[in-house]
Amino acid sequence: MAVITYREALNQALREEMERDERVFLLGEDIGLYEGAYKVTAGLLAQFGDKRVKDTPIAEEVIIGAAAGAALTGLRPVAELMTVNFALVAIDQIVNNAAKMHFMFGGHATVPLVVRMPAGGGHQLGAQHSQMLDVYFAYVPGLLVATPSTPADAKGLLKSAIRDENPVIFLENEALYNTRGEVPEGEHLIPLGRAEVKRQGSDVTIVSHSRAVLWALEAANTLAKEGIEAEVVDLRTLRPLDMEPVLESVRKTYHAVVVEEGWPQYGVSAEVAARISRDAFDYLDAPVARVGGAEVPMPYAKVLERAAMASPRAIVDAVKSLRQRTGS
Amino acid sequence: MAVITYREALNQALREEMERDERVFLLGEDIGLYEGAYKVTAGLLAQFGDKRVKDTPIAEEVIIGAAAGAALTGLRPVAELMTVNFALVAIDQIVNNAAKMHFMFGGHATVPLVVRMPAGGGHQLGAQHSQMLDVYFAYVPGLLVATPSTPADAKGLLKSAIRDENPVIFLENEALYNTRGEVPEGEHLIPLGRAEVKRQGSDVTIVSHSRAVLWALEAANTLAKEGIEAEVVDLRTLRPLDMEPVLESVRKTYHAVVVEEGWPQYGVSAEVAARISRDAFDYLDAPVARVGGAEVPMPYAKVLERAAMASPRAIVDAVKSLRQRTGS
Amino acid sequence: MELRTTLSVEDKKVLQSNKEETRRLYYLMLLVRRFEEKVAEMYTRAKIGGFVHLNIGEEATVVGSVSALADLDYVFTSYREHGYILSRGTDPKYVMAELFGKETGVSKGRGGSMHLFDRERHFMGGYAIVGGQLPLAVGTGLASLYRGEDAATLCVFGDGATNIGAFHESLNLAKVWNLPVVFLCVNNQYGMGTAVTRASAVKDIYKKALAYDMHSEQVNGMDVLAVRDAVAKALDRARQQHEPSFVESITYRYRGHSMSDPGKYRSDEEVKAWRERDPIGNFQHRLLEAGVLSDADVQAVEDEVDQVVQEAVDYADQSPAPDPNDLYENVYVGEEGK
Amino acid sequence: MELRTTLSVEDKKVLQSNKEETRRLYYLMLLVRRFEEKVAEMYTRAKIGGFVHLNIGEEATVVGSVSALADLDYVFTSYREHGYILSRGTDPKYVMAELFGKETGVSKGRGGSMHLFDRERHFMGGYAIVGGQLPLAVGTGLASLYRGEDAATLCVFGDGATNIGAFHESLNLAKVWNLPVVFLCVNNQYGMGTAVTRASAVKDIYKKALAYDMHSEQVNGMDVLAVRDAVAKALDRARQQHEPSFVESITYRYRGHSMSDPGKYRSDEEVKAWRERDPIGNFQHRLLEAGVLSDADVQAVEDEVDQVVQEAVDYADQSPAPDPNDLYENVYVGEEGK
Ligand SMILES: Cc1ncc(C[n+]2csc(CCOP(=O)(O)OP(=O)(O)O)c2C)c(N)n1
Ligand SMILES: Cc1ncc(C[n+]2csc(CCOP(=O)(O)OP(=O)(O)O)c2C)c(N)n1
Ligand SMILES: [Mg+2]
Ligand SMILES: [Mg+2]
Repeated sequence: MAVITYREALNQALREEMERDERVFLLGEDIGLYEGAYKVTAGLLAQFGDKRVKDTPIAEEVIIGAAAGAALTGLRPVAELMTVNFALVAIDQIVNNAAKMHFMFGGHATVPLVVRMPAGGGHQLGAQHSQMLDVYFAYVPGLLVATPSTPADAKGLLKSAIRDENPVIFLENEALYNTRGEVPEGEHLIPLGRAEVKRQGSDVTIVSHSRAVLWALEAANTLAKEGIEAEVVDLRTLRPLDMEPVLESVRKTYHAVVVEEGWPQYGVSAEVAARISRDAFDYLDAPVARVGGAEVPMPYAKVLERAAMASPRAIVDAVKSLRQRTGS
Repeated sequence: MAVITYREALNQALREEMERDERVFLLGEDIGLYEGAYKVTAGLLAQFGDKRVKDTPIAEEVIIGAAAGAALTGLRPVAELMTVNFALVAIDQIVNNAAKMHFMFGGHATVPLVVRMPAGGGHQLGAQHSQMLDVYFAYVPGLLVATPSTPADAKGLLKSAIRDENPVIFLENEALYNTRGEVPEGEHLIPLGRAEVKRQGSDVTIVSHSRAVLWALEAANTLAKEGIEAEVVDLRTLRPLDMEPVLESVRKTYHAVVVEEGWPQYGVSAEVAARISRDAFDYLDAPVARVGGAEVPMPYAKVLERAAMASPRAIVDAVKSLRQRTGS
Repeated sequence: MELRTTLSVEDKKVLQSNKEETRRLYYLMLLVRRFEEKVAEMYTRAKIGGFVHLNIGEEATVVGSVSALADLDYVFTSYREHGYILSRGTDPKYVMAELFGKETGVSKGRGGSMHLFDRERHFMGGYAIVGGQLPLAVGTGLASLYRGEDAATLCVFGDGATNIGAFHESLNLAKVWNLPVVFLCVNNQYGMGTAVTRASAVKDIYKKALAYDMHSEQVNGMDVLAVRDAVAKALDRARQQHEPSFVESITYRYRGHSMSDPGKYRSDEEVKAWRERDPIGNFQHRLLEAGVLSDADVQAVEDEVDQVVQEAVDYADQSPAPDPNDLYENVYVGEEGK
Repeated sequence: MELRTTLSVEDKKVLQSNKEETRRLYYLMLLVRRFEEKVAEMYTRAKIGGFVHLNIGEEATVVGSVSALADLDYVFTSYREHGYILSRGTDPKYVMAELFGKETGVSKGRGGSMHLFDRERHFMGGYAIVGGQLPLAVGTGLASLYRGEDAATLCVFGDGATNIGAFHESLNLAKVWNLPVVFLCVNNQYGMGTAVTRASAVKDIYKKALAYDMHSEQVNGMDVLAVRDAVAKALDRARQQHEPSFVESITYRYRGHSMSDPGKYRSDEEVKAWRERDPIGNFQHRLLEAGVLSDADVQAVEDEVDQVVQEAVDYADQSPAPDPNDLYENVYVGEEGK
């Protein structure tokens, strides 16, 4: 298998799906001539022309709305928002229209739409450009939400998203674009709604998604050196949320830490921790711990930004204090 | 003490604060001549004139943005959005501007802004007009979020919100406007960030906010008839989230049910349940149960809407199955 | 804009040359009027819930615009859309059933008054967030161009909607991409209780299209032929030249904004003055004068309308409510998320 | 718009009559240029992080507009704002310190390049969501009116920002309420890699203000006096007549959109042609010709600028980084939420 970047994997998925299906087209700001703010769409304008790779004005509401409208007629638009932070000016179209139309029109309307965008922080971009906001989408019935952590998942989930009949929010992560991994060539589909164990272990379960999976794996390596074997479960999609692999793991390890890059209060980890606490109640030797970003708007200064972000170190600490509590 | 409605209590708070402080003014759609979609601002245009009660176009983004800009200069705007559903077209101004400016400008900017709006469902208004979305605001550092359940809290929290130096999201509830209760006349302030025990009990703790508190109280009455004494804790503000009274109660009852009107998956109850599960870990005799709306866009038909909404009945059932589990 | 009570020679010719079509316009306007009156009655009797916004007074704009559409054209509207779906040919039975919240409704009772839909007739839905349908309409316009379809999109919205951001983004993009979309602003003078001039920097809303270098015009929204004419031309421009257009139709709603609005923000005289320009009475007068319809014809139309509306109510009444067990149906296409 | 390389008699008079002010404009433009060049260097040396957007090429627009402000006036900008805060009189040291992420920065190192702020000078901040500052500017305009203050608000944004919804809502409301706000569109021909005509239905952006019946004009954004003049008149209109205005300043950014943009979407010839209209070189030429500045004056200004910029770098470099223990400071005013 070829080792390629997360960015290349996404580009491959887009290219393959556009080749496969004439109805697939892309729209977004600077995705064509400029090849994308993060270059995910590089080369696609050249290959497919400006009918299928459409540069738009800076007007996120109509980008999403127009994509949803085109989807209503059976086309398969893939909209790119430059970052998730700009989704806030378009979220009405996502939540009030795209997510609800199938249901509120009695099943007569379908909206096979994909909205791609990078989330996350860590590049000193400050408060308005460093958010996750994943929970805003995960919260909404009618949406599917994918958050791939690896190049292979990025490709496999994006291809599935494009083929899905439902609106899919596809959250990439700026910090992952340059990460590398093995990616199957050609047809490679990962179903939406399947969590995956990314590392096996018997002592503690670390649950996470998107970039935080990498931190979890790094933490697991550190812990292994001290004889603690962590199992790392990657949620991969936040909606539907596939809790079974998580619970199965906790029933084995009796300990769980939920990690997310965003703010944990009312974040993704709240739901996951609540579910573990309820559904593995009789298996937990200690309360479910949570690790996430600091509850502050993201500061610019490097030293503060670092302090505000979750890290492998924080995960290691959380695991250790969990185990201290139970004396294991 | 006078018994007045939730609507009147809010109106009283606005009136008193406008009389007290020249800097307080109101803006929003149809709040003046029309006296508000839900008549909360009735009589205020007549009393204060159109300098201080300002009708706006249908343009939520500039309503919030202009209010935040005026707040930056030290005025104390109270913006009304007709319902929380329309906050989605303005949420960028709330999350990216109002919530972050104090921090990202190094403490040099302050935004003493209140945004009032009703949330909730139950009036057959359909998918686009029946949402809670409370968690969208509760999630954001920099915001304070109030969700009063009684006329007295409505008045006391709104007055505090108007006097606060921070941006406050003030979530009312359409279904509560006509509810009645005792409300202290004149100066009556309830600090933001204090949960309150609304009913004492020893057997189970029911935690909720906004309209769900009324359901919890009703459920408690039903349960009392069967000899189960529920303690009902009203969170009152979602951010800051005051968990201490909740935990204190659980340490006494060993059982907890968290109830919300909105979607529970990734909802407010996720955070609260996760916190109880963690911080009262050694006290829980059973997993924390959650009751909320069905995970669907709100349907119009009465029979479906009723099926989609949480209710006292659902809370009673949840309490009973909790206790069945532990055999108590 | 002046009210034309007598007919020009030309008008007369048009009306007489296509009697069937003329009769149909009259029929549809009366259908909308009577249907809406019945809806108000049913609302009062609690057969219908939620928010209900009527088209009474706006029938010429409603029927005039929709009757200009070709079969493949798409149409989007706001929550004030009963008349539009009726004019599009959807059986009133299924519309009334939707308002009654029945499984037989156009949206299976899930949508209600604000969310009617008819895929077959390319009636792409009523939307309840002001301005929310405009970006969607840009999307069907884009789809038509993408597929090389000979279809235009008609997007209907109110005067109040022209002040919200989505309006601006949509008109701009439609023009930048030269999409076959006709933006129809139903200027009924108010957005809820707010008169146009209290909310909009320009009184003549059609002027807003100047910012997009878009063909734009104002039309007498109380005259069904005038509306049909203007919209038909705009639709042709859309289909043939791939040029979007803007049409402002000047009309009035006789009733409050929704069923709960007593309308205290406007004077009785104002309402009365507009009622004198009634689109149905005026059109009837013209038709009788032109000899297109006889008194007997008029009576026949009224009888037909009354019967259709009554049948709709009966059908809605007798239809089954949705089964609460089906609550989770259609949240997603397929099994996902269940 | 033509480039004026020689001076009219009138211009000459103006320049000579107020030598100090003229020198100050020249000084500020050069300061902006050199400051930005230094920022680019410091960015390459990783002293500065995040996104950095430079004003190089736009100095006439930057200095011309800000120099027209009175002390009490408010100013809002986008993320491309270093030059604006410098022109407003904030000490370059504190600006550079902010870019270095230091505690001594104008936003205590929390904001960075995109979020500069100076309350004392009514510099109300740089904002990084395109169009996000426009609604806020309407708010300070409203506050001035509310208080009866003799202050106007200048709101600066790019050509790309005129396509987003917030633009529309803001201009409309400013006009409906007759607020003292001047909307300054810095048309530097591109929004990232997208040329104006690929994103906007109208090429002449000032025409968008027609939709709000707002006074609007285009000005040569490479000519500091022309910009100052147009903005000054607009500010007067705001303060005296409580009328908002729109000014489109035609200019160019020589560099990429941000430090990471190689600018492949435009030709070298295009860049070269604009560089020949350089606002600083051209102004210098005019000042020398008019005899307002001597060669020695020019040299003195250059020396002063170089020194100020170097001091700013030194100050920033030596300033302390924020203390990680202060991370939670200023999330809220007061104790709340902690
Ligand atoms: C974004 C948004 N803001 C506010 C509302 C509440 N609202 C519903 S209809 C309406 C008035 C709309 O007026 P107009 O566009 O003129 O349409 P009309 O009702 O007159 O047909 C308002 C303010 C809404 N539905 N959506
Ligand atoms: C709402 C939003 N969408 C997209 C972006 C990404 N973005 C940042 S700057 C920019 C271009 C803005 O162009 P313009 O308004 O002309 O200003 P300029 O950068 O040329 O000064 C874009 C697309 C953003 N910051 N905010
Ligand atoms: Mg209207
Ligand atoms: Mg630009």
